[in-house]
Amino acid sequence: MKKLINGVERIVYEQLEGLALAHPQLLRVAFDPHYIVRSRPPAANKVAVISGGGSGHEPLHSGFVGYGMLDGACPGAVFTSPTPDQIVACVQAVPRAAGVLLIVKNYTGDVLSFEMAAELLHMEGVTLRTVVVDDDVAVKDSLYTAGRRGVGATLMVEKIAGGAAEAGCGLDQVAELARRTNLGSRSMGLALSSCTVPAVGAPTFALAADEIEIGIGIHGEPGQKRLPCVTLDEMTALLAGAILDDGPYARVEREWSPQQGEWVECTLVNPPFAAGDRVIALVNGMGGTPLSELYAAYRSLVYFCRGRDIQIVRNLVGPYVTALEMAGFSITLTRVDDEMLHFWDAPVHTPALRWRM
Amino acid sequence: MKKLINGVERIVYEQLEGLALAHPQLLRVAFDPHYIVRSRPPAANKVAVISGGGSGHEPLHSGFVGYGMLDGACPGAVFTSPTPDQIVACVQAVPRAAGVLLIVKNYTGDVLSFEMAAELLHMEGVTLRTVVVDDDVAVKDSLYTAGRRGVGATLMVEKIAGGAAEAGCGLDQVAELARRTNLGSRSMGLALSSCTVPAVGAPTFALAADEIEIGIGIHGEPGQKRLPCVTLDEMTALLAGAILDDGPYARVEREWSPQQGEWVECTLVNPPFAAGDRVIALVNGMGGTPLSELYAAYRSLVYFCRGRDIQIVRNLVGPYVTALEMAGFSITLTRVDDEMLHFWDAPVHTPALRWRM
Amino acid sequence: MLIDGSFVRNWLATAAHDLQEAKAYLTQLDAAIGDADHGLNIARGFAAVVEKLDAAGGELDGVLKLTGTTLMSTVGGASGVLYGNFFVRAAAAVAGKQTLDAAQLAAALHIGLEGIIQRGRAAVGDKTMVDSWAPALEALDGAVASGAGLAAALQSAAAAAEAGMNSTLPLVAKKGRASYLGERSAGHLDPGAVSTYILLRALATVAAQAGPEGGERAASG
Amino acid sequence: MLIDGSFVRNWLATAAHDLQEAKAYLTQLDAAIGDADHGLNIARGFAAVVEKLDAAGGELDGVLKLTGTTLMSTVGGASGVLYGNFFVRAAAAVAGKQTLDAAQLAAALHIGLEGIIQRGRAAVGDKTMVDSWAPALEALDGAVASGAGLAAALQSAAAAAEAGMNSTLPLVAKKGRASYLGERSAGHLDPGAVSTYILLRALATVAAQAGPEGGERAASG
Ligand SMILES: Nc1ncnc2c1ncn2[C@@H]1O[C@H](COP(=O)(O)OP(=O)(O)O)[C@@H](O)[C@H]1O
Ligand SMILES: Nc1ncnc2c1ncn2[C@@H]1O[C@H](COP(=O)(O)OP(=O)(O)O)[C@@H](O)[C@H]1O
Ligand SMILES: [Mg+2]
Ligand SMILES: [Mg+2]
Ligand SMILES: [Mg+2]
Ligand SMILES: [Mg+2]
Repeated sequence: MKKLINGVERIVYEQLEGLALAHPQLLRVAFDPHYIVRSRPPAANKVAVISGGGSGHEPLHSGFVGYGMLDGACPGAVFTSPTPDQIVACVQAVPRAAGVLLIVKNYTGDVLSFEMAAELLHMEGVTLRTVVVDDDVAVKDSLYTAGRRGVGATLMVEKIAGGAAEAGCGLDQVAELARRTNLGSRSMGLALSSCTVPAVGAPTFALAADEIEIGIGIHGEPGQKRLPCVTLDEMTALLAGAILDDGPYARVEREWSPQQGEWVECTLVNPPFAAGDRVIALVNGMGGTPLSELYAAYRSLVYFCRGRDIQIVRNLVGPYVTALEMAGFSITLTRVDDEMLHFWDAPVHTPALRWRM
Repeated sequence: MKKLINGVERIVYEQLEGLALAHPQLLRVAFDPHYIVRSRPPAANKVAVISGGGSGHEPLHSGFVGYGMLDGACPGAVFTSPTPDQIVACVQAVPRAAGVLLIVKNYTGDVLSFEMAAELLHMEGVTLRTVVVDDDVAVKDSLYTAGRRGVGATLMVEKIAGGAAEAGCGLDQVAELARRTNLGSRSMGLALSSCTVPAVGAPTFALAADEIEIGIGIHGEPGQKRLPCVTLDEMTALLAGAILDDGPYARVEREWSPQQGEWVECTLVNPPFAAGDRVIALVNGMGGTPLSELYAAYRSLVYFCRGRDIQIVRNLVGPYVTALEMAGFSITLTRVDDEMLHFWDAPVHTPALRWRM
Repeated sequence: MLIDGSFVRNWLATAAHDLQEAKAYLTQLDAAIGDADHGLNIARGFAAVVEKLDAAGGELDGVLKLTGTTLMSTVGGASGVLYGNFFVRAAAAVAGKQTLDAAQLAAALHIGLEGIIQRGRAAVGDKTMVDSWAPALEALDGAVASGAGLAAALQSAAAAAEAGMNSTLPLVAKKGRASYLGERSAGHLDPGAVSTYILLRALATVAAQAGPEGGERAASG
Repeated sequence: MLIDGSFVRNWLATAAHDLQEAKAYLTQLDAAIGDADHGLNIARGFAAVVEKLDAAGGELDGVLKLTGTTLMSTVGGASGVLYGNFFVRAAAAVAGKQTLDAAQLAAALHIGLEGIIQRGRAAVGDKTMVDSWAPALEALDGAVASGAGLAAALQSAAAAAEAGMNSTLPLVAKKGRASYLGERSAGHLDPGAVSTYILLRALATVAAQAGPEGGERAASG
């Protein structure tokens, strides 16, 4: 295994230290437990938006801490959910009088850790809400699985919720926008190569020289199926087709109710995409794929969406939600309305996303 | 070979089309000959800043077209210099009354093409200047070689010259700033893996599972030497050490003299770095290395520079000057003064670099 | 024989050692149907437990609670919260007690397992650690009821855990990361079921080493 | 035998064919000491030349000029400008002429080579295409001076180009991309020297096929 590392044990620590050294104006990093918060604390009456997850997906989440997006992020070990105490410490390090939104990617470990943390924070008098992101259509049902994974849509949820919080919206509105963004989003990805978890030292799965893996997650998990390598247009049709052809997706989600001080179950449904929908499109690199190829993928996606009368009103092309050095890409489409678009366009200044400031 | 492509012949075309589709507010692409220019033409009395080179280094140069940076870029075939007619057509597509600066990376093909284009443009009455970027300390002398290659410093030169041009500086001042930036810059890179030129279909060089290649260029050229894989801190010491320990570098450069209407030879010298220098640091990914590892490399660089009393006043961490999907990184340090820093900080809005707007 | 704080310390030290030894194996199992971190997570967490316990004093409930909170803050992933919960709940169940007999131990382990199920909402057959825990505690209950000594009772629990672990091989996962694979998850052991077996095997080993048994009735009758 | 526009067309078609055949080989040579594109560049450029010439009419100088500008705009890389320059200069040197004899051809090729040297500033021994061109034109001059027929003269030029090409094997490159390698460039043929040899070999082939020779003096004397 060749990587730019000093030793397997120090990886996350040193990467976080580098991030903090590179962006002192934006963020600071606390260690043991690890978390990242803005270096210029926002107004005391701003809703705090916090997320977190395993490391190895950078710039997600640490690269999205800053004005107009996250107030804090909790990085776990590589591909491993953060622990509840990290989340508690992170929330305690930001202004939280106006309430806290926890954005959780739907993985059992992440959900369990954030649920645990939410209960602990509630006991300490913190008003909070939770939103679970679950946009990966490669996972077909939620009755027989842990439910769809949270992947590319996490970026959209963090940006739109973060923009709303920065604009002074209250906790309920910020949470509602986050949920709406998730319910408007679907993603799917494929890999040309696996990735190597540093502590393991060997690729998680093996692909032949002419094979691609369809429906991968962001942890080197094997995907839905393996196919011989096809053209980019065919790859795009596979991914975007699965997204646009996906029927209504219903599942029961646990959300924290600050009123009741406990978990409530609610049935949430992603309506399918329909002709005429306006979307934000993310063509996301998995970490080892060069930008030039992602732009070619964006071209394919534009033609595909035109054929379905889906209108791409904003786009983002680059490696944003990655799986170490995996080669491949994913597509995320998020149906937007004017309000969501307004907060998407709102100024943002983080290490990885910056506009209008 | 697995890549996100539809066919070897269409690669550059489709990637450029994707770029244009993703950024219609920023740029437009012309084909046959291929070039990229801003979609909102700048003021007629602004100096035009034009660059170009082989494709496969994205976001360089196409991703730097936009406000505050390039007016136009000329992409060649993958790893192949653009042709003179492309450069001529690109310059003819931008306002050029205030003169044109051509920024040329020092490769024989690029230099020959830009020289040819400069002569043709001069015959058509265009006032122009040329600056050759040659910052790669892995190439030791210029007496016995084609001279140092242009690599990471190209970004700095394009940003600082572009900022100056946007601010209304005249051609001579813009050219002088570009030259000063180049003379303050040094770079060196290493690879963990080779890259695969699409039309070739196989990696350009082969590295064993525990080998790294030191002193690579950005075209999959073999480097200076091959070493067993070492720790990141040792890699950084190799690269940054070579940069900081490099003595004065003198060479004879041909620059176009608009006054004389011909080429003049001038001896240019990079003074060595010295304790107390203020620098912009670029930790650049070669295309296949994830961002998280680059931040760890930045951490190493910060400690190394502290030990040498070199003050990093600005930094950029990410894949900016790439070699397809090569894994590895390079370091560029650019000594800056207040004027250079002013134009570095100036607002920029391009696909790949954006700040303060 | 009664279980006290030092017995539990022995158990956890043995478990930490065995899990460290099984680290690569567990990670390899997790690579097949998960994300290749279970061995790393668990080994890291139990190593931290041993370190923390060495530094801290504490009786039975204190040891169990510190184990739970340490696992919760060092393992990460699904298994971290679940194992952490297990020990925190078990600690609460034995609060104030200095020692436990076999029946009391079984009761505490049941309360721990309830914590796992309440958080993770997995049932037997979902291809999770519950597939090792549930039959193991059932066997433990049976052995205790039939008057087996502690060592023998824990031996049958470990044997049942092993069988439960092996039962996950053909199953299609319905919980956790492995569930994403659908049918492709069949044919692999569940890594958490394996680590649970190792944990219970360590418990039986420590009991067997602890020497002269009380209640030989079942063995002799 | 005299050289006219259709002779040159034959030459370029043959060269395009041969370079297409050598594409992978040339690229492989360039991979060793350059950037793995020479075969692709040259094959692409000469294919474009053939296409352009097929579409356009034109006499000797027109054919050469169109060849030069087409190479310049389609090859890319160092060799594109250099080969392009070669043909543009040679075209200028024969402007207005309908045919060339061997001495006139040699003179035009010399002017082309001057274009290469003026732009690229390489000398013999720098491990570039000049190492094939220079001895080839020297041999051509010698053959013409000694009264050889066109085919024989071009045959000696091609042989000298081949020797020149082979002479690049041990050299350390001083120009172009290969120079970055320093000592490591030794032991490899220069790709541009090889493509120049192929170009000159095609010229000799076409002359040999063109049939009955004028000036057999050298051959018979
Ligand atoms: N809902 C659940 N209930 C019980 N056990 C679970 C559940 N989800 C996962 N597990 C267990 O956790 C194990 C995986 O742990 P680990 O690899 O450490 O976490 P992660 O899946 O987050 O990477 C699985 O093998 C399974 O036994
Ligand atoms: N300065 C020079 N003078 C003459 N020939 C040169 C010079 N530089 C390079 N060449 C020739 O060009 C060849 C490389 O061409 P090519 O691979 O197409 O371009 P690039 O090096 O730009 O990729 C070399 O093998 C060499 O023969
Ligand atoms: Mg995990
Ligand atoms: Mg080239
Ligand atoms: Mg796991
Ligand atoms: Mg080349």
